[in-house]
Amino acid sequence: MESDECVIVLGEDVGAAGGAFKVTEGLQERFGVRRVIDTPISETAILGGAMGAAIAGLRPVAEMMFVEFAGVALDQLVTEAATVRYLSRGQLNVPMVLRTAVGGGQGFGAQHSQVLDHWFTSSPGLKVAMPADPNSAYHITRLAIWDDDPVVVLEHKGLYGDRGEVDLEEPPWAIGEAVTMRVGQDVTIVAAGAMVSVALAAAETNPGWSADVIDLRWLRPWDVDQVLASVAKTGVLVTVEEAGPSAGWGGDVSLTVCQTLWSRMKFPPLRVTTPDAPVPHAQELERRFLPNAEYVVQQVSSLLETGSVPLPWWEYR
Amino acid sequence: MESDECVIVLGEDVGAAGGAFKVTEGLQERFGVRRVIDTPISETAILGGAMGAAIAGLRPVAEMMFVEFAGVALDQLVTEAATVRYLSRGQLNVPMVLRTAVGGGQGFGAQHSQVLDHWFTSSPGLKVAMPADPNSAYHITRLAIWDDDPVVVLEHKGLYGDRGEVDLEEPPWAIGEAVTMRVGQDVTIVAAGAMVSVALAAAETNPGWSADVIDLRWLRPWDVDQVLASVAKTGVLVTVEEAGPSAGWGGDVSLTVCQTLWSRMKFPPLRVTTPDAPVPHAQELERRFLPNAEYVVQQVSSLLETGSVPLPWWEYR
Amino acid sequence: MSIESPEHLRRRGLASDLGRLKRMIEIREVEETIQSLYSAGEIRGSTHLYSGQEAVAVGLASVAPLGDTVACTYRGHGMALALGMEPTAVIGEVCGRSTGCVGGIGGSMHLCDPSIGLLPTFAIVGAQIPVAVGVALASAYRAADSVAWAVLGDGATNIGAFHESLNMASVMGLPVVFVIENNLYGEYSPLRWTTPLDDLFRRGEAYDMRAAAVDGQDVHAVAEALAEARSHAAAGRGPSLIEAKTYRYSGHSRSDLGLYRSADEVQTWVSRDPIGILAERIWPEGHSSRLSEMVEQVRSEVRAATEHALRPMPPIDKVEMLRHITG
Amino acid sequence: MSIESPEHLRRRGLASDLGRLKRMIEIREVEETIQSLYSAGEIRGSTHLYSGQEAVAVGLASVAPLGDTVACTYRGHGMALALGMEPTAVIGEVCGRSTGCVGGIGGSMHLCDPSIGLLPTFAIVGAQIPVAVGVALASAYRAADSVAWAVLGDGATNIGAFHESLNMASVMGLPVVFVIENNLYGEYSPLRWTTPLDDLFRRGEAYDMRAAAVDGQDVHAVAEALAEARSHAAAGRGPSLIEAKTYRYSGHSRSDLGLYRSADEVQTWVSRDPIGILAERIWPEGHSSRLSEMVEQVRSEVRAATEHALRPMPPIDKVEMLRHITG
Ligand SMILES: Cc1ncc(C[n+]2csc(CCOP(=O)(O)OP(=O)(O)O)c2C)c(N)n1
Ligand SMILES: Cc1ncc(C[n+]2csc(CCOP(=O)(O)OP(=O)(O)O)c2C)c(N)n1
Ligand SMILES: [Mg+2]
Ligand SMILES: [Mg+2]
Repeated sequence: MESDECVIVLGEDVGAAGGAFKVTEGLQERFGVRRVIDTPISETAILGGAMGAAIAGLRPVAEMMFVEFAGVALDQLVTEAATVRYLSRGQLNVPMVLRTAVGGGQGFGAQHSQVLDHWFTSSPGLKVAMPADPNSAYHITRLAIWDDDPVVVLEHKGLYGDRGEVDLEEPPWAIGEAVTMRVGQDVTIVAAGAMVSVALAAAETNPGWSADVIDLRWLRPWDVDQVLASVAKTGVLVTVEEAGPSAGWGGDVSLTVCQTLWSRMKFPPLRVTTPDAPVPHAQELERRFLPNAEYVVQQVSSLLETGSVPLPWWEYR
Repeated sequence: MESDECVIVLGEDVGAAGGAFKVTEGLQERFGVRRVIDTPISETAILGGAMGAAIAGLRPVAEMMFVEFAGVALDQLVTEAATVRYLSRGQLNVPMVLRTAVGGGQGFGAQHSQVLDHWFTSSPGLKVAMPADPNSAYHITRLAIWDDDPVVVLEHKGLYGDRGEVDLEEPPWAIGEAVTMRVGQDVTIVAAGAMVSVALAAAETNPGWSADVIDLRWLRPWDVDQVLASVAKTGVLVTVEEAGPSAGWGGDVSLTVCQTLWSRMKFPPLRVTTPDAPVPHAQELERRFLPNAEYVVQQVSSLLETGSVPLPWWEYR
Repeated sequence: MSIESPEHLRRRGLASDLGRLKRMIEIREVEETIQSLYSAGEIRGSTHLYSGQEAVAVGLASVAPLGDTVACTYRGHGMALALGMEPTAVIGEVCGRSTGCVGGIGGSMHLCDPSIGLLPTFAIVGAQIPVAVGVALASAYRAADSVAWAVLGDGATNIGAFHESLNMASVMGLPVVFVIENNLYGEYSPLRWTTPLDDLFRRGEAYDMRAAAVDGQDVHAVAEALAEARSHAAAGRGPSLIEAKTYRYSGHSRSDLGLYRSADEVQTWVSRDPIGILAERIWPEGHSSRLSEMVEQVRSEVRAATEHALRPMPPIDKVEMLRHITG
Repeated sequence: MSIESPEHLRRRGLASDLGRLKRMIEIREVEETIQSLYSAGEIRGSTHLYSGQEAVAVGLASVAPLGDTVACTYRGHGMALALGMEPTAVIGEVCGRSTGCVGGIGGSMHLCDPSIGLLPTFAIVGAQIPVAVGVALASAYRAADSVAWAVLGDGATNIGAFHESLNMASVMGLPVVFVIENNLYGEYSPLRWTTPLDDLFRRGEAYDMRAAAVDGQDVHAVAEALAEARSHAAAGRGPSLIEAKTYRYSGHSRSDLGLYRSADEVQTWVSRDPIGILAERIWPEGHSSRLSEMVEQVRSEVRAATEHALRPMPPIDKVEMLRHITG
């Protein structure tokens, strides 16, 4: 924001209060109420407003406290903002960002705990990222702000508590670029957001197999080459997602890999997901609902041992 | 409607005008303004209203002229209506129907030509159907109305012009049941909505292979058993969808089949889709954008000949 | 003679002023309990407390007969208790226990009991409003005399669902009452920052709708205004928009201490406490000692309810999370 | 001296009454041409004609300087022509030809030309309204004196986006003018069925917004009201809501013949034709022959433009449908 006057921030309680999760804390004091704008509870006007301001040359960063709230205003992003470049034949573009909190694990219940990446990843015209740690959040958000298209950044609530080093000196990352967090031989595990640390933890338990763990970072566009290269080596693909089985980026990734590396794959692709159910509130249930390192180990081990996709853990009694 | 006073119809211009596509023509004359209700242009109030009326025991059939309009009100369906049964522990349920027109081919342009089935199929709590002909539309709509959960019926605009026999005497169909339209040996082609006739036409061109053509009818829940049985026989799966590659039911179906029948599949699953782009208006472009029989033949033949997934037609110059 | 459920009996208990006073105290005590349970780490997710606004829920529940339906927000503990839900069921749910009204599956934002007319409370701002309109549509369709209630905050008057719902209810003349709990803040934002009007009931004009404001700290005033609105609706004369001017004592949710509000402002409102106002009316003299007595009694009841809610229970069956998704 | 584009010259042509009259006739002629092309099977998808409403677009375009932005609906042919788009570009686009303003990719509902301030027109009712608010936000942020215009129909005043946008624009004091083209129908539904008010400008009160109605058939009245609203906005005094009372001569779209309207109603409006009203004002005497002359002239221009738009062209490059998705 310092380097460009065009960047503004808007959303409910982003200003004086610093955001529901305190992500924008201190920004209004520093940049003033002109640039850090508290809005009414009007998601359609926030997204549409950000879109209009972006067309007019600003770089608005809109916040939606929980991704579910986009459900009252999805039109503005996926039907309007995403099509402006196309419908103007490239004469107009929409350099806006939507930052929003996603995911479960804290007992926010059925209407405040989903990821819903498929609401956005399915739209040509949008870009979608999902940082896995503070350093990622910093670099991805920068990329998102400077990009000339609408970008959605899905920030996992579970990571807001994380404290980590942010490397300000790193050369800029590239949009759509994944990173391999750990190198192994037997299986490729692809994850994003909070599931990256789950996948890493699983890989580090000495499970009897070793894994490439890839942090996808971007869900649209996603890093086909890096994933393919890894699976070409290991012959086995596992995706770990916080989403039900009939949605989520894991399906796209799995199918693309299948289609491209068919004859080199040893086993069917395994998707580790949540159950096809709303997110329950009670801790003992939500714990069982979400993938964790133990479940991932169990699922991957079973795949590698039997050569076929195991029942998910919630199906065992 | 005759058999149960609880069934009401509501939406924009469904009454006096008989609906933008004349689907509800004559209903208001027959059943009166109390049961066939013209609403303001207020999609949130229409869906929320239908939901409330359904909780209170009616069986409302809401209409949205084009599926894109649900983008201004998706919350009411996927976050509210879909979770009522869960959040009331089965004490309440929402027997509502959303009928909406989907699909391209008539030059309605980027914001009136999509299918967007993934907006609905990803929600636990909803059921989603996509009829392929008038008889299907009749039987599926009946099932939808008598079902005790929220059901979305995606009606392809291209089929409104179709005239076909409706068999009123058939025993009731089952929710989630697909139908095999044509029996073959070499490949299983699964399609839904307008793509069923495209798939059938492709299979009937004497292409040098013979296909099981399955009309999926229901996208959630979908008929896993029937599809698996067919692929177990043919060893080859092709889905034909009117949706981009990073959305749509084809991914789910393909991956489930892969995971279950891995060792019996001869080739990787092929998804015939539209390009990952907004729908263009101009006829010469829209024709190339949508799957047709010729493209399907070319794609399937290429898969069967080479054993690998071909480039889509739009990538050839 | 049919035997009434405890919840139904509790609803009827609001017929008397003493019953109303006791219920308001109960709400306050439950909310304070929840606040301390939250601090003790017993509660996950959000909680949105109702302290300060008790007269609105109790006023509404005392004029809404069984058979009416209430579509309410995440700030719903007070409404649930007022309508008749037992403290155990509220506290259990907020703590994610199987003793909760929906077995812990919902949590603080999703209380529900159809037997007292409470739909699962809505966690998306404004989402409940069109649903109440739909319930009213069904009621009008059947010429029933039940009425639907949409309860919403001041901040919710800026969301599209509010507008669409009021317009549709008005043009269709439906038996629904829209109750704005204007507590002057939407989360951390004072109304003035987000809304160009102080008197939100004036928005009724845009829908040619009967509208009024009422002192939300005075349970009698609330009950009277809502009873009138209800009769109007039940008589087929259409919806009303009633703005109850009120105040929440605590912050918006969880750990918010509400420090963005001046001590003066808080003090002014606390001096018009709805419990105090009714107690003075009931006991023109010596109300404070009698009030303390009642508070003591309720407190020990709530303490017992809390213990009951948190009593050791067998673990929730894991299958619960996969049930009741579709029929 | 910079050379102006034809579109910019056309915009400036609206400075005179003769220029405005000619443009209104052009709009009418283009719409009639489109209607016959539709009947001849040359047009796919929807068309929403503007005949009868010409004074609104021309009034707006004659007071909106280059630099202003207009967010308009699918019923946008008239606005595009008024702002300066060439008839060839409109007709070509509606017919899905490469001669269209965006090469046929958009169609009737998606006309666009940023050089004259026209955003791609919006096919979702109300979606353009918050976008105009955002453009105004950028304008205020930069202290520019450009103004944003949101053009919407009467039916669109019932959608949530309308409400949220007016509230936000008002509370932020943004330079945007909301123009309701109240043509009395939303598709086939008369306003009365869907809206409990006849005077939609009254909805401005709910946002404490400057609001007025104007005779939408009188281009002078429209221009005056909008010029005032524009000055108000540009001076930093906030948004306005202006309701232009007008009428569409044709049905809602495509093949709709508008039979749900009485012959009387149509006749009353046709007798107040915006072209006739202005012609009488320009030529207090003998206006009908001069008007016929002008119509003849415009008609032959539009005929030429149509031929130009439909002239044989090489097929559209298939790659066009895969371009300009992201940068
Ligand atoms: C659509 C939507 N946007 C934002 C939120 C986050 N949110 C929860 S409560 C709240 C404030 C609501 O204020 P108000 O309507 O005044 O009700 P109160 O909490 O004061 O009772 C907000 C913004 C939400 N739940 N849903
Ligand atoms: C959100 C949404 N709902 C419904 C429609 C279908 N639709 C297109 S135009 C129209 C009528 C709009 O009426 P009005 O706002 O009065 O504008 P007019 O067409 O009369 O200019 C409707 C219902 C739509 N495009 N978008
Ligand atoms: Mg409030
Ligand atoms: Mg209209």
